[in-house]
Amino acid sequence: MLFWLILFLPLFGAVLNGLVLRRASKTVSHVVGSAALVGAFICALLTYLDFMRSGGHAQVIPGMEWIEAGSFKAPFNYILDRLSGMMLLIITGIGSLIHIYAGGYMHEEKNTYRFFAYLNLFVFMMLQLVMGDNLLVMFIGWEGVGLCSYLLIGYWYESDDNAAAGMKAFLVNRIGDIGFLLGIFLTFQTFHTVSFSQLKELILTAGASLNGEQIHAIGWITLALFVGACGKSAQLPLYVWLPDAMAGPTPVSALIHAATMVTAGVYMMTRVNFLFYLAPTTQMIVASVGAATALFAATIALVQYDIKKVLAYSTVSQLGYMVLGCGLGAYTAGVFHLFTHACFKALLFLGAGSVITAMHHKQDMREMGGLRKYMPVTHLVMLIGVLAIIGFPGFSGFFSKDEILWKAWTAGDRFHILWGMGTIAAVCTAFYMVRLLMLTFYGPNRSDHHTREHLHETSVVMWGPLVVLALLSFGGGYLNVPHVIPFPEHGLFEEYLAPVLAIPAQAAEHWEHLHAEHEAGEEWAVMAVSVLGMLLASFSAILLYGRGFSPLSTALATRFQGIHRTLSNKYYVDEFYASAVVLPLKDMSYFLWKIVDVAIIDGIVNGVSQACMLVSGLTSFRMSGSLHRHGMVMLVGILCMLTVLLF
Amino acid sequence: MDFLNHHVLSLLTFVPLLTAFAVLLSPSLGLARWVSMLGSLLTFLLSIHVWYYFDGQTSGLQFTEIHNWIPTFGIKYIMGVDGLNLLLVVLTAFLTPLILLSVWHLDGSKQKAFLALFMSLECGMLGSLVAFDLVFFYIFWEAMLIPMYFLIGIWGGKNRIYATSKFIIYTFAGSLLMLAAMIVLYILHFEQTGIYTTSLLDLYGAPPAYPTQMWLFAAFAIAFAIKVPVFPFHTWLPDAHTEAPTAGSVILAGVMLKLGTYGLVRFAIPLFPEAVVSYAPLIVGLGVIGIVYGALNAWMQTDAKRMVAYSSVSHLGFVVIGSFALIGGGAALSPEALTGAIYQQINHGISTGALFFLVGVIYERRHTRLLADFGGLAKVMPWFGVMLIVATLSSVGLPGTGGFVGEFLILLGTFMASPLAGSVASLGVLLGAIYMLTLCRKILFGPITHEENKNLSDLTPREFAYLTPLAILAIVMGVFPNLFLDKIRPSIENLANNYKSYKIVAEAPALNEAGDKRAEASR
Amino acid sequence: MSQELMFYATAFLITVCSVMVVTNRNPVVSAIYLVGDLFLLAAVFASLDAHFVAAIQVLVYAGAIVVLFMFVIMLLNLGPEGKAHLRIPAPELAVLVLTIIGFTTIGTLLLTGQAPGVGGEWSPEAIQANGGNTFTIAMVLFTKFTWPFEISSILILLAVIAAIVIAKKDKKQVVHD
Amino acid sequence: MISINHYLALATVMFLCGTLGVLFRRNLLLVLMSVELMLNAVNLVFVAGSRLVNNLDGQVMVFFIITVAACEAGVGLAMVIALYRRYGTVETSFLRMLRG
Repeated sequence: MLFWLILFLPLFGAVLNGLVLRRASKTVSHVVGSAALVGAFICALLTYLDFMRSGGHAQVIPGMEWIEAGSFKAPFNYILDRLSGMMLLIITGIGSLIHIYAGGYMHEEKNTYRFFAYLNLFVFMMLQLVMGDNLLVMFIGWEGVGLCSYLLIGYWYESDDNAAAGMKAFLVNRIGDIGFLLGIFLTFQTFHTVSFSQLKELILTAGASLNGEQIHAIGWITLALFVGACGKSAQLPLYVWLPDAMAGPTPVSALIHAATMVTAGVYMMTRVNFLFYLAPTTQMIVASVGAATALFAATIALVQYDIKKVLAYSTVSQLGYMVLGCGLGAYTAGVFHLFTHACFKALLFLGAGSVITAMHHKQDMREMGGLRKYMPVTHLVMLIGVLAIIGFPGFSGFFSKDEILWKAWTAGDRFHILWGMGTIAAVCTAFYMVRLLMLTFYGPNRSDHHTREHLHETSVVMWGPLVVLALLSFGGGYLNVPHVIPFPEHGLFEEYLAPVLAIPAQAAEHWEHLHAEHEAGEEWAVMAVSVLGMLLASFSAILLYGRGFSPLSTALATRFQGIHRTLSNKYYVDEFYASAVVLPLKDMSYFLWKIVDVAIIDGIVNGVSQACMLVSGLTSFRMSGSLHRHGMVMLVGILCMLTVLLF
Repeated sequence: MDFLNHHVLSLLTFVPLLTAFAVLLSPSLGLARWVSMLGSLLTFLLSIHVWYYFDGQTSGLQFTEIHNWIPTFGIKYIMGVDGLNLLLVVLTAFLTPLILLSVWHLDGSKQKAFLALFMSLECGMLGSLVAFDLVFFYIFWEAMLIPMYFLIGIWGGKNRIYATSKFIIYTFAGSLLMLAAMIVLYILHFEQTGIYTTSLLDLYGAPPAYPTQMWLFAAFAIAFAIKVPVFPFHTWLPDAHTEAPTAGSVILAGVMLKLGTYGLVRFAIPLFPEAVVSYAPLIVGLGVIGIVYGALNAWMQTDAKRMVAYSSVSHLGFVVIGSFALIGGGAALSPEALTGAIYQQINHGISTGALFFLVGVIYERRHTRLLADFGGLAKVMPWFGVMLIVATLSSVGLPGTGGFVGEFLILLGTFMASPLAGSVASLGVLLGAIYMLTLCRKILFGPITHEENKNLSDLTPREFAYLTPLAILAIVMGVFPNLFLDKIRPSIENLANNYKSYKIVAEAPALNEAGDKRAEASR
Repeated sequence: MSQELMFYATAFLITVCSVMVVTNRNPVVSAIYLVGDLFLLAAVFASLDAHFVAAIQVLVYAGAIVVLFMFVIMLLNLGPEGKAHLRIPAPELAVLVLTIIGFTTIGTLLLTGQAPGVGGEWSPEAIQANGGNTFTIAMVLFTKFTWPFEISSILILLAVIAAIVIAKKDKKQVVHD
Repeated sequence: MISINHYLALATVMFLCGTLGVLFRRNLLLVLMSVELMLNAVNLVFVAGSRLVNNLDGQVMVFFIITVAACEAGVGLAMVIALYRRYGTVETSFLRMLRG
């Protein structure tokens, strides 16, 4: 019962807000929206505790029948296991905080029923995604969150740019969705089921008897699913929608484009980890894409000025880490980073949102600076967030990110390059995050007079949730402390997630290194490299931006103008896509329409009719329209027929 | 009650025709409106009756009526419903009252004729759906064209004569091919068995010899392909849709196009099963091309109605490939794809019908359909925005709407039949989103650039009344597909698995048996 | 013998009248020849023992229809046509010749062919015994042909209405040339 | 007894006259009269046939034909009047709506 409440409270909130309370005041929509989420969180918490108390064994909660055709069956079944239970808490928990915060953020809007309706709907869809026991229910959520993302990015639809950004997000996601769909088809074709629990059982019990064809199919399935993950989790080459998605209100960026939706790809890969384990080639691709994304996005973030854009690229980069973790087979590390990232990135986005509110919706960091004085609480929590994301020892990011890097290091010699990319990305992360912190909160204030007058700390509705998130960002890391570090409990999270992960027997050999013993010194050394790099990058950022834009920073920008311009323009990827994909497609469509359709096909159709007209014109040139003539012709015809009949 | 069960299909078919006469005889337009509305509601109730008492456990033909019509030639009056046409019958009867509601406010000197033509059109469509005799079917099939010809030709846009002539001549050309094939089939069947018959019940399961089958199938397939329309026979559709009045577009997209796909499933496949195996790659290929081609064309359109029209080409491509997904080396049709194809027909009727209604709503307010003349309507017409978004989402096949269930099953089945076709067809999912979201964005979002758009009024209660059922149904069909699939499953499986030796048993009207079964089940 | 003589004379007159109907310049004269034609035909009918038909031939055709023609001719004040009324262009002449040849052939064939005679139930004697031609026709008409008879009455009604509607002066109509 | 062939030949002649009248006369009234001639030729065949086979159906048919002829004459003449009003003439050469 409680479980159904978790699912349907947000939906109920969405319907209430979206269809019934359209004339209600902002406060009402805020309260309804948040209450639905808080209620869902409480239910989720109770369900979760109950679940853990009973041993934390995966259970399938059967629901209504959904699609049944031929031999295909996809009921609304839900799965409650350690992975989805954790996601349940993250989504409803962080979701509640963000809902509460959003009331403050959106208070200048005329009405917000639409906003909260979409947000609640999003949570509902996200829950479908994580709770679904089969690929199809997951796909409802998968596309459903895409829809909500589309609606929320385009929330301020009066601006054409926002509408365009929403559309871009939806369409790029759809490219990934095609991959997901093909994955479903292949799965069904190979295994005649799309249910996770059945698949897992099938692979693990009858696993040894998998024939070559099936293994081959699994390779394609995982690849197709990974394409889906690339779309949703903003990996190369489909990441382009995420930076544009920042057009939406900031709480949306925090909830959807940082904490929950974008991690769906990682979640999905973890959910079917038993398949991925069987496809080492796919895993290799996944890891490479992840590492490349992490580095690629991190370099772009180095030179952005829009505070949200920095965070957006940072999100892409961090997602790259998670994907890298999955690709290495270290799903625990990936999911753990998902968890810590959800906390600190939500925190950073919400903090940025507070800054943006205080700055009257200006997002350019060149106009900020010195906000520490005006917004002490925000500054403090942002500081915690930054320390967490750059992996400062003791903060959550440190534990989760270093775990992934360590796994990359130990995965074998071939993977050292991935480790290198990850480490460089970590250095970049440290640089741009500290740069963001410096430009926003330190140095002189560069805003205009009018804005400065109104700078103030935000209301408790807004900073309250920030404090909670800050605590999580700091403490979350201690759930999974590496063994080398002296701490009372080690690897709690790894233990927690172990039942979810399952390496099929055939692939066990290939993944032996995951559990191999290593010398403590080696781990310390790897850790030291990243920490040193991080510290170095942080100091240089402080040096360059600690007092506003130092002359050195401008000089560097001019000295390396080429690189700087390429980075500011995001490697011209958008331009490349526009000219290499969108324009040719448009031209081709135009060609298809004007030439193929109108000129050729329709030309033939009309040509046939014109040919008929021509022939009839030729034969009817004597047709004066005179009744006599017609009658005579008829008569001659009758005579002819009579002649034939009579003789 | 007994009478009703024995004659419900005849009633269903001819009540609209009687209504048409009653409309013509009504002294005033006001009365004519009510008469037509009552007539269409009665038809709808009858269709619900059929729906309710339809036994979803059997693949047989139900509510069958068989009478000798022209015994000399073996032509019979046979009507019946099974899983393949049940949903379409209900859809037709469902859409008609909504359409009547949408033209409620129109009053021209010829409005009465409009209503009468519309009701006779409904008769033609229902008749061709339930007819189970070639000649009987053919009569309805052609009769249906006549009202449509006038609906477009009299109440259409400024290029209406061209459009309506193109529509009727094109369709007619195809139909003549079919007629010729029917006669050949009739004679061949006589030569084979010594019986003159045009009844499908007899013709099923006794296909003509192989080389002839190819020709006959081609003739039937072209006739239906023109109606669907399958690429490259589609060019009449954008013209007809653009010029037709809103009501005409809705019924054209909602039901008439489906008669083409229905015809393929009902006639072409089971009558000429061996030809199906040879032609399936070609037809699936054309379907896939149609999906991509229609979508890309739709993307380029500047006229909202034309865009929706091209989208129909794309969407019906799905239905076509779903109907011809052969699995097991041609041993059977994929039941998943076939289910999807049947389901997608209904869903397309709902979503595209709603889209045409919505375009009609703004056309009435602004007298333009060019996308460039709109923008930012979400602000002034929020409810219109909601409806448009729902229709769009259903059209692009977002999970949770009916479009997804249909498209997914079709793609799944097609993929299993031919991974290449399935993969390329999946592109339609993306391309569909491209043009539909472009449509949404250009109409709803962005700044309001035209002064006239600032004072547009939102949906009136009447407009709500005909849009809401469609919106709700679009979602219900996505969330509770079993509500519909449960009824049609046996018929589809029968055709899918036995299409090579298809037989359908005519069952007596079985209110009592069905009622008994229901009672037993509840016990 | 006298019967045959009668027939040939009547046939000759009918032919002459028919030709005159078609070729005469003046519609009034044509109409009069038509009346003659109809009367002569009535005589032929009578000679074939079809007394009832002969009677209505005179009554309806000669009495009503031709009078109607006359009315219209008077109403429209139609005079004789010009000399050109029978000028026939070359291609039409070909059709004319072809038609005449065709019909002559058919007529000749009919004269020489052998039509089978069948004994039906209503020989002249049987009719006589039944109460005469008119009575017997009435009997057949109101039993076997009741429905067509009723429908023909509707047809007449419709024709009357149609004639009135069509011939009614339309105020809005403009005269075109 | 005169053989049926003679009646048929006579009917053919009448029919020929009627046909030629319909085809070659330009006066609409004459065309209508010629049609009457053709109908009468057919009547003759019916009556002769009826006598030949001793069946009254042929005569009944003539009765119907006369009925229809009356209707046709009525409507046709009405149309002649309407046309005369519209075009001021009853010449058929003016009526060329069937132009291809």
